[in-house]
Amino acid sequence: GGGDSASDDTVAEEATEEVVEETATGTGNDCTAGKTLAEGKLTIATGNPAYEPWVVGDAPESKEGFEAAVAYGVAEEMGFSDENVVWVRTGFDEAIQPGAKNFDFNLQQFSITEERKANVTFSEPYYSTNQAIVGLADSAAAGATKVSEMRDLKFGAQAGTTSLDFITKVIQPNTEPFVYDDNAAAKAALEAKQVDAIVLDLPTALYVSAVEIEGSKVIGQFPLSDQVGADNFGMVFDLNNPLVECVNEAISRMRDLTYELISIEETWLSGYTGAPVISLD
Amino acid sequence: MVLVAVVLLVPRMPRWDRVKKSFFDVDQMRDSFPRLIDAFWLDVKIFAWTTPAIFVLALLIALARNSRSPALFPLRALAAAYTDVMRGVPVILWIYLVGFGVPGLGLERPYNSPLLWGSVALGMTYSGYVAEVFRAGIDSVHESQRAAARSLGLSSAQTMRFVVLPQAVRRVVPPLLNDLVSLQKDVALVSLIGPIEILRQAGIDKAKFANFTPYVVAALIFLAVTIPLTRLTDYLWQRERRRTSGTRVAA
Amino acid sequence: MVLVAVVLLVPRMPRWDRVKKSFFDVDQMRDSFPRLIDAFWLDVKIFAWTTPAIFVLALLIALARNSRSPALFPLRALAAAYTDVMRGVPVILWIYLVGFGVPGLGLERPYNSPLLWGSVALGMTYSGYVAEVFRAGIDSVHESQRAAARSLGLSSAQTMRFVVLPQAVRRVVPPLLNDLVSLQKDVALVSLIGPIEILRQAGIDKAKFANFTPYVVAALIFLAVTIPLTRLTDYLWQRERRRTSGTRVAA
Amino acid sequence: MTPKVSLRGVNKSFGANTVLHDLTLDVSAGEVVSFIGASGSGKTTLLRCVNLLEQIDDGAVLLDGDEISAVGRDPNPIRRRVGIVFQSFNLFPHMSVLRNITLALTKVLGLSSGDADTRAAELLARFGLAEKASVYPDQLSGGQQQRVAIIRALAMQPEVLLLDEITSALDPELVGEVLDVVRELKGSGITLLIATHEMAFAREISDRVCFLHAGSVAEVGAPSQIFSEPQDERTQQFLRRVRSH
Amino acid sequence: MTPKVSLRGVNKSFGANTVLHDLTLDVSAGEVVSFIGASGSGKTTLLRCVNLLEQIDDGAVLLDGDEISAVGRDPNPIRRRVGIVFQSFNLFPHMSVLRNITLALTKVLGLSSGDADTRAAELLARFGLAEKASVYPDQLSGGQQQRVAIIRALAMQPEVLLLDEITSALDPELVGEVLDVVRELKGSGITLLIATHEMAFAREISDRVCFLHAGSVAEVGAPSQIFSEPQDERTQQFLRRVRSH
Ligand SMILES: Nc1ncnc2c1ncn2[C@@H]1O[C@H](COP(=O)(O)OP(=O)(O)OP(=O)(O)O)[C@@H](O)[C@H]1O
Ligand SMILES: Nc1ncnc2c1ncn2[C@@H]1O[C@H](COP(=O)(O)OP(=O)(O)OP(=O)(O)O)[C@@H](O)[C@H]1O
Ligand SMILES: [Mg+2]
Ligand SMILES: [Mg+2]
Repeated sequence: GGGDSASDDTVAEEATEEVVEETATGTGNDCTAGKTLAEGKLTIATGNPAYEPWVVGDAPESKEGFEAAVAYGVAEEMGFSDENVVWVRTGFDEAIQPGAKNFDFNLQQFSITEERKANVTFSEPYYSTNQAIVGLADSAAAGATKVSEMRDLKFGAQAGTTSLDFITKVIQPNTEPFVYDDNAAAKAALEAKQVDAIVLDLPTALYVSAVEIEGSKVIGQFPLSDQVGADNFGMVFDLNNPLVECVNEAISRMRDLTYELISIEETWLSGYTGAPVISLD
Repeated sequence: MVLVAVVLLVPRMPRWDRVKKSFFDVDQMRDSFPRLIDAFWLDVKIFAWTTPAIFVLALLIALARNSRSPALFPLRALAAAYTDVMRGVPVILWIYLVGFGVPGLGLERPYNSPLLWGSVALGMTYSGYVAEVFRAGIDSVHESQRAAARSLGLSSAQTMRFVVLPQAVRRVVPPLLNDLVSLQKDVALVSLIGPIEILRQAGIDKAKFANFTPYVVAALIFLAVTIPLTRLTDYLWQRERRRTSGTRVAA
Repeated sequence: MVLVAVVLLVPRMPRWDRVKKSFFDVDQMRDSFPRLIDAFWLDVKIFAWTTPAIFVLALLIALARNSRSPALFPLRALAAAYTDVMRGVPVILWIYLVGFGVPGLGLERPYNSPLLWGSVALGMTYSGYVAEVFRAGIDSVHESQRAAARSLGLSSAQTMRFVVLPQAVRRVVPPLLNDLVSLQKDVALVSLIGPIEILRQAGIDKAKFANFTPYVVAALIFLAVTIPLTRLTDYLWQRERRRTSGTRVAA
Repeated sequence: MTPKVSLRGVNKSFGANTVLHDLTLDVSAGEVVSFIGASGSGKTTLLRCVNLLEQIDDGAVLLDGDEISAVGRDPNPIRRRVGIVFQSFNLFPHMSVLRNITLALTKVLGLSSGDADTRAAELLARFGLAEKASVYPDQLSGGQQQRVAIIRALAMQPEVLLLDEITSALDPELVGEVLDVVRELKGSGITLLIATHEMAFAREISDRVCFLHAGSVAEVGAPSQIFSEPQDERTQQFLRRVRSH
Repeated sequence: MTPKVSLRGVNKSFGANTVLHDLTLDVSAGEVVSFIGASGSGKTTLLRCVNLLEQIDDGAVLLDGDEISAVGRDPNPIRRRVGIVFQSFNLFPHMSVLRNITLALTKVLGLSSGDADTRAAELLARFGLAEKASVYPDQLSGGQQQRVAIIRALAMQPEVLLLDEITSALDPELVGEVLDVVRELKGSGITLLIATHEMAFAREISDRVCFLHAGSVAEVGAPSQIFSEPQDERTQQFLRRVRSH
């Protein structure tokens, strides 16, 4: 049903849109003119594969999934019609390499951090979340309610996420965490009992425990901490790509004016927010 | 015997079902196979065009390292430095450095193709490895063979070509096959910079289905290619050895 | 010359600044170095305990393949199958299969350690490669050497140990170094199943700073270890060759 | 008395090339038998068969009446009793001259390395190679290599010694030295089978001379008989041609 | 007339071991000179120096008055004119007998492969090896290998031919054949330098015999003079010991 509601929203918005632009052709607005990779097209990159709940069924063209919907929302704000949105797939490395990029922007849960800003340009955040831990229901991690009870656990995390930082800075376990390329490996490690728990952003954690890792559950989510702030996801641009301003404008409109971001979030992520909060003591 | 034990015992292990589902899921196999075969085609292509380049380059480097004129000392030192650096730096880094770095300098399409520069990176690294194999072969040919060839008036190039190299290559067929087999698999690293070949496709499927079966399928595809090839080479090699050699000491 | 051209021209390329910043950022280097050196220690440890095992296993396999008694045919076939499968299947898959699969069968900590099983996977694959190198060396020793040794009453094991192997190993030093150097780097693959070694640490830093410099630092650390080692081995090898050989044909 | 070495109807071919053809011969203990014959007549192959380095196709090789050529026999204890000096020397290139000689002394005979060194040093001195002990085979002259090969086999003090053209690289002076050694060995009861193309050497050293033709024994007898009044036509022809130059 | 080959105060040592010591000798075109002397006296080394396979430490080697031992001289055109048969044969094990012989014919002399095959076949037949043309060196007997080595060098028709113990593995019959060939070659004007330990062979074949002692020429003269009335004390001693056996 999610797909329908998304397209309904779009139709409704188009009808009430007052900002003047050349939506007639759907090839961008004044802001984007001359700034996109291919004139009149918006090339958006996502992961390969793209994971739920961010993109449903690894098919962003369907507009299903949180990031897919956000991408189309932004495209529309910038005056691109659906058929002028082109999807490409990249790994993390291609997103940050110094050469010419093959996308206008890239969204696959990139956390906005100061360190990265030296080499890529981020959009305004389109989503903020916090960390959560997933463990097997019968594991040593189950039932833990505060961080101090978790120091003896063996943790795992995905490489390239802020979760790893979170483990070392906030949880500070007694043994070094293990790191995996993706949740397939993390899952296998859980099953092999090589780790007791893995740390993920909350929506991913909820999805993974519900769908991907049999017998696992989200043991808890962490409150936003001072050491590691909320995980803010932003779109990645080639360094100093001027298009970022158009996207930022689109995002702020979606956030503050049309509240579309909230509605997209409710559609795709509402099922993925509830979990007990773990005390940081 | 060990094999039999493994085959019999493993399925009795308490969590064998889980492992089986993770690595040997038949439905998953059926599903992944066509995509993987498709992706494998790219491996074959990269392999096909890098291999000849690697062999030529490696041979040149081995010859340079084997040059004997005192005047050519810088050449020898350069060749040694080349192999050291090519082998010493992880392939991954060459792929990043050349595959992202060179196009990053501002080359336009199609000259910034990751396929092109990824292959160049592979060629650079592997020529270092293969050169060392050639060098070992060349050095293992007894000095008296060169003496005989040179005394007949063959130039040092002709001596190399007709007398030393044929004997050298015969001696290093197994390590050469080693390098070909690992090249075939390191082709996969080109996928780090974009192009989707079989291992990347397997990785994608693995991540998508949280199941390692696609890797197993990929491995089977690799095996289906390498085993017949190595068996054939080995057979030809042994036959050649038998044909030219004297009596083998049986026991 | 090519080198000089590269050194002079590359910095003039339009986007050199970007590439330089991405791969050769000095601050980034300084920042990553201590973490990488720390992580490198794990590589060293894995390397140190797998290498002896690999050599022993590889030697046994090479000897099995080289056995000559007709009765030992199954042994030869098994050894050939072992090398074929070990080499044919990508290392990554062995790491996943053994590193997750075996512990997944129901082993408890500490026997399910990914370090343990990752090392086992590396040992399995590399023993296949190294065995082939040994085999090439063994086969390249002239039959008359065996005949001489056996005729003196040395058993076939003694002949192998005192006469054939010493000559064989001398001949394959460069390909053996090849395999050691690539093992040193494939140790990094153990990180796929959890442990953080140098390349993984570089990957983490890369992701954190969106910058490839940590990889370059990792490569420099590798080079700092491999180059002195290869140079030393090479020097000893050449000296040994000179010491035992007759006149070399100069030109 | 059982012969020391006995060849019974031995056949050996390489592919289509029959090299030994129904060869039969008995050699008594302590006897010195020389094999002469054209190049390619099978002298080397014969010696290698006695040492079990070639597998025979048919027939039997006996040592002290024991069929050593039987399939599945462990050749090792036999080779300890039967030494060979190869026509092509086959020294171990990665070992010094001394080690070439002492290797089997220590590993097979179980001598202490001190005893082995002493034994080797004595023989090296006797053959004028004392100062080459630490040199490698590739750094020796042809004659020096041949002497090391002889010493290596002698040092093992085998019951039967097979010598394949052991004077080919030696100057006449050294040939004399080898003759002296062989005379001494004869006293010690060793059995010698010698392949040679030096008629004078064969004549001087042998109890019996055996003329091989196309892989079988054409004629065998005392040296005086073979060289002075050969019976077999092929022997006559061979010796005639040998002398005509 | 300038000598064909000329050695002027040649010195050569291996480490501390001086092998050629101030060696001086002239050989005229068409002459046959044999080198005799104890094993290790430097015969092989001398021949290898003429062929530039060893670098001399001091002195000069001249070919037709041209200093070929000068540093930096390209040895290739010289080696085309100077052939050598090695004491250890050094056949190419990966090539058939025929190809061993024709390789340099086609690659160096530029003969068509048909012409090369014909030339090789003639020589093979002459030395009784016609049916071994397609066999590999490891499958030959010692004497057969030596003959192939001789043929390989002869086929190149060099101006100067260096022969190192080329009869060591040959039976007397084949030695006769080699003698015949050498006699023929003499007619064709080739210059021969022969290292040998077979006195009879040296006596029969040579224009002059050169006795080497510890790397220098102790005495050189006509064979009749050297063997019948040697002047130098060391020659006398050597020949005495040679004859005493
Ligand atoms: N490459 C080498 N390195 C060290 N010493 C060598 C080398 N080649 C030869 N010699 C030494 O030089 C000396 C002369 O050797 P050469 O081969 O010239 O003797 P030769 O007169 O041919 O003896 P033979 O009659 O035994 O063949 C020998 O003592 C030998 O040990
Ligand atoms: N391994 C082999 N494969 C094929 N043919 C062989 C092999 N070994 C020997 N022969 C052939 O067997 C025949 C006899 O060889 P053998 O070495 O016994 O001769 P020989 O009497 O020792 O000769 P020589 O006096 O030349 O040493 C030769 O024609 C040779 O070509
Ligand atoms: Mg023989
Ligand atoms: Mg010599």
